[in-house]
Amino acid sequence: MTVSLTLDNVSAHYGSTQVLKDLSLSVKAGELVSLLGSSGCGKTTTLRLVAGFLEPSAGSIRLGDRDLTRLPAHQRDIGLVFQNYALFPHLSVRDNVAFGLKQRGVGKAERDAKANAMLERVGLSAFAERMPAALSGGQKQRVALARALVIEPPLLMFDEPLSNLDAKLRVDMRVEIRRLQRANGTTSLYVTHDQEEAFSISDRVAIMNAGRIMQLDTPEVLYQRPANSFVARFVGFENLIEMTVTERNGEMVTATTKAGASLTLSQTVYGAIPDRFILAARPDGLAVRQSGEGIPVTLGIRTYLGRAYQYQCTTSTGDLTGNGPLSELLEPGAQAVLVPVPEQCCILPPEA
Amino acid sequence: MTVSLTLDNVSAHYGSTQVLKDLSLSVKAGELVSLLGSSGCGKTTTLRLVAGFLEPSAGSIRLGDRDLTRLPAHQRDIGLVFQNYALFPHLSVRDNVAFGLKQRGVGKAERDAKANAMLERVGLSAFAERMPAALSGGQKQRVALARALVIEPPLLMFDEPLSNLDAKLRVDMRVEIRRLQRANGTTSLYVTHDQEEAFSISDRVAIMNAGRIMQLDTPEVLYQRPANSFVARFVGFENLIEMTVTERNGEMVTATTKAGASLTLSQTVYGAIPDRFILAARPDGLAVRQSGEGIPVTLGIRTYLGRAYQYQCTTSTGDLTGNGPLSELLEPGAQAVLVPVPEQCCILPPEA
Amino acid sequence: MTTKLHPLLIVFAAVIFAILVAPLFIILGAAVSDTSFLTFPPQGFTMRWFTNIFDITAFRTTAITSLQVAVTGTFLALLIGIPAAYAMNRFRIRLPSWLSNVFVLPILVPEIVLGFSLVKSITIGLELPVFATLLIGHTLLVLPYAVRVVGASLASFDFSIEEAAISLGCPPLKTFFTVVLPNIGAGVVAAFILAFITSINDVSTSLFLTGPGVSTLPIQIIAHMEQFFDPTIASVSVLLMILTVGVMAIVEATLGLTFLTK
Amino acid sequence: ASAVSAEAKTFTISWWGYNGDKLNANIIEPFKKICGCDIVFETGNNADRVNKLKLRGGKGVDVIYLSDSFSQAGIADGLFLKIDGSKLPNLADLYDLAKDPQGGYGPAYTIGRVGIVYDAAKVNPAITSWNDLWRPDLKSAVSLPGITTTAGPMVVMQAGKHAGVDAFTNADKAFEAVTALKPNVAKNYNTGSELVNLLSTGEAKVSIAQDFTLASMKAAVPTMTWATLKEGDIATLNTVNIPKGSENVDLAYQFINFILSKPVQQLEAEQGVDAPVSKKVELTPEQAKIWTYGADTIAKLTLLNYAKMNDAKMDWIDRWNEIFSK
Amino acid sequence: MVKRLTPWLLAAPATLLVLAFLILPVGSTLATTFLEPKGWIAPYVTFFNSGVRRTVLYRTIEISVITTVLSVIIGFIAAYVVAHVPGRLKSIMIIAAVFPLLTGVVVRSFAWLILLGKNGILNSALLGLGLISQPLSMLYTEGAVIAAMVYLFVPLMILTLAGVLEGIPKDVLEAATSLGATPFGVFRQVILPLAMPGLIVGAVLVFTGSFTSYATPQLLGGEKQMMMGTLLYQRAMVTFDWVGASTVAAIMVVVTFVIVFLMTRLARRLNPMVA
Ligand SMILES: Nc1ncnc2c1ncn2[C@@H]1O[C@H](COP(=O)(O)OP(=O)(O)OP(=O)(O)O)[C@@H](O)[C@H]1O
Ligand SMILES: Nc1ncnc2c1ncn2[C@@H]1O[C@H](COP(=O)(O)OP(=O)(O)OP(=O)(O)O)[C@@H](O)[C@H]1O
Ligand SMILES: [Mg+2]
Ligand SMILES: [Mg+2]
Repeated sequence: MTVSLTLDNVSAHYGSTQVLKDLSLSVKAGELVSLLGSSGCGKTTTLRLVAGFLEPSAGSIRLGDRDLTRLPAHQRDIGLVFQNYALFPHLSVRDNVAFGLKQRGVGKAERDAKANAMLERVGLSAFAERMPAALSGGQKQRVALARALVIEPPLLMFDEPLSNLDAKLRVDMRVEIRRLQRANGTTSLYVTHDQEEAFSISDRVAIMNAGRIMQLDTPEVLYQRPANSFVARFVGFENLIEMTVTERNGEMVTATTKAGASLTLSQTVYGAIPDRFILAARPDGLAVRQSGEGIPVTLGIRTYLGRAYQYQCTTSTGDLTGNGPLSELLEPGAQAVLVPVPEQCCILPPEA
Repeated sequence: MTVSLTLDNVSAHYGSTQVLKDLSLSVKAGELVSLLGSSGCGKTTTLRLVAGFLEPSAGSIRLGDRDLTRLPAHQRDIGLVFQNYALFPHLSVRDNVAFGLKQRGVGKAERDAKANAMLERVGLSAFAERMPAALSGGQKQRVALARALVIEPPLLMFDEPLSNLDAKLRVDMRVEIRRLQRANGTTSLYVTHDQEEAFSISDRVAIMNAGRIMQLDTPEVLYQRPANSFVARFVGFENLIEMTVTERNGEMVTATTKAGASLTLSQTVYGAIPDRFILAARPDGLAVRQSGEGIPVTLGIRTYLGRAYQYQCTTSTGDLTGNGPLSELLEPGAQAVLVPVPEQCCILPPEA
Repeated sequence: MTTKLHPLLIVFAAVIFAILVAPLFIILGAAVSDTSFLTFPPQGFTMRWFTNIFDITAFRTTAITSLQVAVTGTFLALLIGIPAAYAMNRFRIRLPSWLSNVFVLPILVPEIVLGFSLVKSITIGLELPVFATLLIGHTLLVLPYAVRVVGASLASFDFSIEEAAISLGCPPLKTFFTVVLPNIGAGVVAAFILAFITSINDVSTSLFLTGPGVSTLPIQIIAHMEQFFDPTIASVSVLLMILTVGVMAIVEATLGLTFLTK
Repeated sequence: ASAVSAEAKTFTISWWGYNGDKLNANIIEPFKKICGCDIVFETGNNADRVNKLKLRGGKGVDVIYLSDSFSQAGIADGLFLKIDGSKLPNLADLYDLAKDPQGGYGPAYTIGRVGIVYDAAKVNPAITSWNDLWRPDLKSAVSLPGITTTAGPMVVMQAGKHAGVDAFTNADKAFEAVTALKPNVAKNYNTGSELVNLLSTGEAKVSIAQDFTLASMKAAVPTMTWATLKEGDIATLNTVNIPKGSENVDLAYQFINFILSKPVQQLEAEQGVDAPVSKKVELTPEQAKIWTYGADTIAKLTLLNYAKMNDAKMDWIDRWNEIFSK
Repeated sequence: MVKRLTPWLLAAPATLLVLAFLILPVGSTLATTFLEPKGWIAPYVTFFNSGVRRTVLYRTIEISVITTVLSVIIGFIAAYVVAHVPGRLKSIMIIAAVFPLLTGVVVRSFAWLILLGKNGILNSALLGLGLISQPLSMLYTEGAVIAAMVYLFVPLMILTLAGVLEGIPKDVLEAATSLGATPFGVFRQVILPLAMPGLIVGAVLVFTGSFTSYATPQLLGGEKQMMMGTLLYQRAMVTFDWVGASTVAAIMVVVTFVIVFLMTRLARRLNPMVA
């Protein structure tokens, strides 16, 4: 049974402080949507609202054709992986995982079997008899994950479920989550602070800011065509350069920065360019060159990234960050230019 | 006062299970060393040992010229950021941060000023009066961080201190940590599950496995020249291909995989190549091409990564993962070849 | 478990427990002394003060009443007290903080006055039967333990695991029993013990609340002591202790006493 | 009153609750046969039963056993019916002292006395007068009954006599004498068992006590002796009354008459339950030893005016507290 | 709406019980003290005019406060050990703590008589060792009353505190230690505040218990150490002066309430989570 989740103009308060502001969000049946947003922006609050631990002060929440807004939490049939795990301290790892099945009247033998199978999947078979207190952080987190997954509810919510796992396990787990989610057609809401994770696991990603959703789109669209400078910054367009068009020459446009550096941009590559715009680029999107057409900068701190060197650059109107190839080591203090790499840059409306 | 930390053949047990096995580790004065390792490998245990919450069953721990092995925990003067925060629930955010200063006899006015300044740095000035229970996960984590940083001890230890922060804050915080650590010359031990973080923040990184340290080296060395296949796998060399040399032609070597695919490798690029070796490559290091010299594969699931497409590939002797450019979209099921990208690959001794 | 205790602490605790237990040997000695008055060291040995308890009809009947009242009263107090304690900790902001002091009133008002006022208002005013009055009185008397002692355990309870259970489909009431209760077991058991003992030992309130046909063991003991000064009272104490050890042993064997402490 | 009409009745007796099994055999079972009624008890000490009766406005019990100072308090509060002596034929057999001790209310069914006990092995010379309590050689050796106990006010009475005044009219002088006695006091007691403990552990050697405690004291300290006082001992009476809310007044008369009957009095005395007030009861010297028994003994007793004493009590308690509790 | 009422609904039965069967009845009893013909505070004036009654009030406060402080300290240490010993020993210790509560006050005071009396075990031992030449008067002193009450209330503290102490998360203690808190500092700044919910409950129970106690002070203190309970008893049960008794009771209720309130305030300063 695959259902959709809709939050309609939802507001939420803790005491007198408003945390969510007219938030609307819809997750299609069987879809996995991630919530990405800075610390304290209201991601956990959104999940708690859907789970029923917090009552919205306005707005409504629907799951399929059921109105959840006033439904008691335990009747919502929603799996939730808690950010702080919230394991039952008095139950063994296996019993923690089997808990939800027990509530659904699954017999002892069957639920133990299912719990064991799920523990196997999260790599904790050997720990089934342990008490949660004797687990490492990452192990606890996987128990929390297994506990929510095993009940196979129509809606699953994950609150930073992999934050304490190492890179490899993280990928394994996320593949596993995705596999199960797809297999069961589970509608899912996934909170993570890891963009790569969000982008790789999600059908669509919602970027949140201060209790509002700024953009909800597929990873590709978000990553390549952020709708506003907030989202752009968020998806790593560290460099936001205000520009003004000085000359239009067919598809070619010449624009200058405030500091007077001028760039020639092709509308075939960037799409239509308005008279005032922001050129957004990731460090990868500003190639550090010793010379050539580009924005002149003075190089600052250099960081080794593995696949490239990153340079903090200063210009008269602000700092920019660009990447240079491993093959060409430039020293701090040197003069250089930043050349936009068209596929990695985008054009945004100016900020209000 | 800058001091070095040395763990010498340390073993640790929880009850009867041995968690650390003859672990030796030395952090030079003022150096920041990261511990990277899979979930449950003993990272937290190592920190607890150094902090004095756990007694080693063998071995010794030294900080500068002090033997810590039997020193009571509160006399060690070590700052520790706990994986699960461990905030004082009965103290406000500010008092949490000021706690360590209070123990050091710092006067009320001064410690509040210092706490406020540190809260400013972690972006929580507005939350100074709050109780920890009313904070989001990431906010709690930053309080834990501020609390340890503010006391400026000679040794700081961080247990996944940024795991619950969003990407941007994470980078800001890690820059902040690094800045303070450098400014004070604080010797530091840093646990993270995030390789990029480890590599960007550390002077050296220790790769741990099952209670042992597998390699301790600078990020560059680890990243480019892992010493063994465990570390290689760990730093993202997902593809480990066993090969046997069939022909040597000056600096050029021809080797074949078990399945018979043959590659020509240059010893100028890879260094000396033994007769039996493992070719290790990240997905980035195996370029997916429609044809050419390489390992023939059948393409499987495709994932969008932002900067490239990643393909799960199958061969008769196992699965491999390679990346293809965004400009060339290949469909699952198609035949292709994986071409090693020399700078991104390395040669390892065969597994024992 | 792994927390190491300072040797001085252990010595101190040993002394405290020695002092707590020491007088009990005197009482045990007095209870078997073959004399018609309390004495220590015991002179001779007899079990007749124990058999005396069973021989005297009034001891038997009042003991039954006392047990009924103590068990029912404690149970009722926990039944209504635990929800109150829960509400005050779970919904801290929504209930006024003075409410917790209301639940101390029953032990804060001198027992005689409580008994007197209760008789006036309910036995006379509402014309409730004696047993009902006695039960209400005892429930009231032990309510502070149920609310406050359990409340102390709930103060440090992490309610997010309750949410976890609910999200897994466990109804709130069941969640309380399967998740909350096991984690505040120490508090509930402590509350039970204190409430039960308070009820079974109570004299002053019961003085008033007993009536025609209904009396409690402590009152019977006091009546007995008006006339007889023999060691029967010591043997009653000893019997109570043996009973307690017995009950604890059964609990230990069946449930394991770990629930005592979580 | 016919037995038939009482068939379904429940007869309620308020008493202390000790000696229940003997009383049951000697009184209740036989009386049940006579009246054909059910019998229910209210048990408890004097004070709380009077309190409860007062709260209930005299209702709830049909007959109430009390010691004399408490029955006097009940009388003062108008809780009891006046007794019609003609309905109690057995009254004629009682000592005069017991027939009507409180002016028209219930008779006494048993008698006791208050005097001085001392450890003959340790107190030398023997005690022969109430005034001996003030002897300097008894420093910290005396245990007085607390002012709230039955015998408590008697200490004040005797202190008055020691000072040569009537304590009711000159309380100041009487309490001066109590103050003078204070150095001799080790600790005052409130219950008989407490007194026995004090004597058996040697905390006290001399005390003012009720006679029924003597046997236990002797068991604990064989040399405990009942002093022969030249001024004589003081009588204490336990009375039975019919509360004014009684619903079975006839049965109550029947019951009181029954417990005053010779066979019952005889049985009770022989079994060590209560001292007899019926002149017809005859005891062997061995049986009589523990009781205040015989016309001669009874004639020598002083009787307190409880009405006056109850009026003075509040003031006395305050004065007593001033001396002993400051 | 129902949700909003939940806390009240849960607290309602207990609250109503207290309201209906305590606040109203006792309130009306205490109200009688204000209906005296001699003026509405006349009984209180009478009370405070009496030197001995004032003395008794001060003594009661003093004894109760000392008893509470000692019980809290001793009980805390014992409970701390109970909370940290292995399972079986823990059960034995808890049973041992419960025992003293099962003995009636009369036998208990007999036991104290045997231990502390002039001819008691302790005096005999001290005399035998030649440490003293005269038996010490340990009974019937304020010390004896306090000792007996502490004996009685320490188990109560142990029971209320053991669970609470055990529930304190270990990592928070470790955090304090790593920040340089000495063991005493950890105790003062972390354990104590976090134990406060249990501590305050125990302290309130002990204080009210000792403030209203009657039999123990009477048996172990005698009249010399008379406390408010006895004063109340004398009025209520000997002279049947319920107005006087209610006056005493009202004073007791007010004094305890004020002290309980102050204790709670203090506890909240140490830990704002105290309910
Ligand atoms: N109290 C304990 N009792 C028994 N075993 C324990 C206890 N705490 C941890 N362990 C075990 O010791 C091993 C190492 O734990 P540790 O917490 O050091 O792992 P870690 O490297 O920090 O892992 P993670 O990244 O998941 O936090 C784990 O397998 C864990 O299950
Ligand atoms: N119980 C509470 N009382 C008051 N404010 C709260 C409470 N819980 C959270 N907040 C505040 O509400 C805001 C949103 O919190 P929420 O937990 O939803 O953040 P989040 O997006 O999950 O952040 P993180 O990524 O740090 O976990 C935060 O600013 C937080 O301080
Ligand atoms: Mg969150
Ligand atoms: Mg860890």
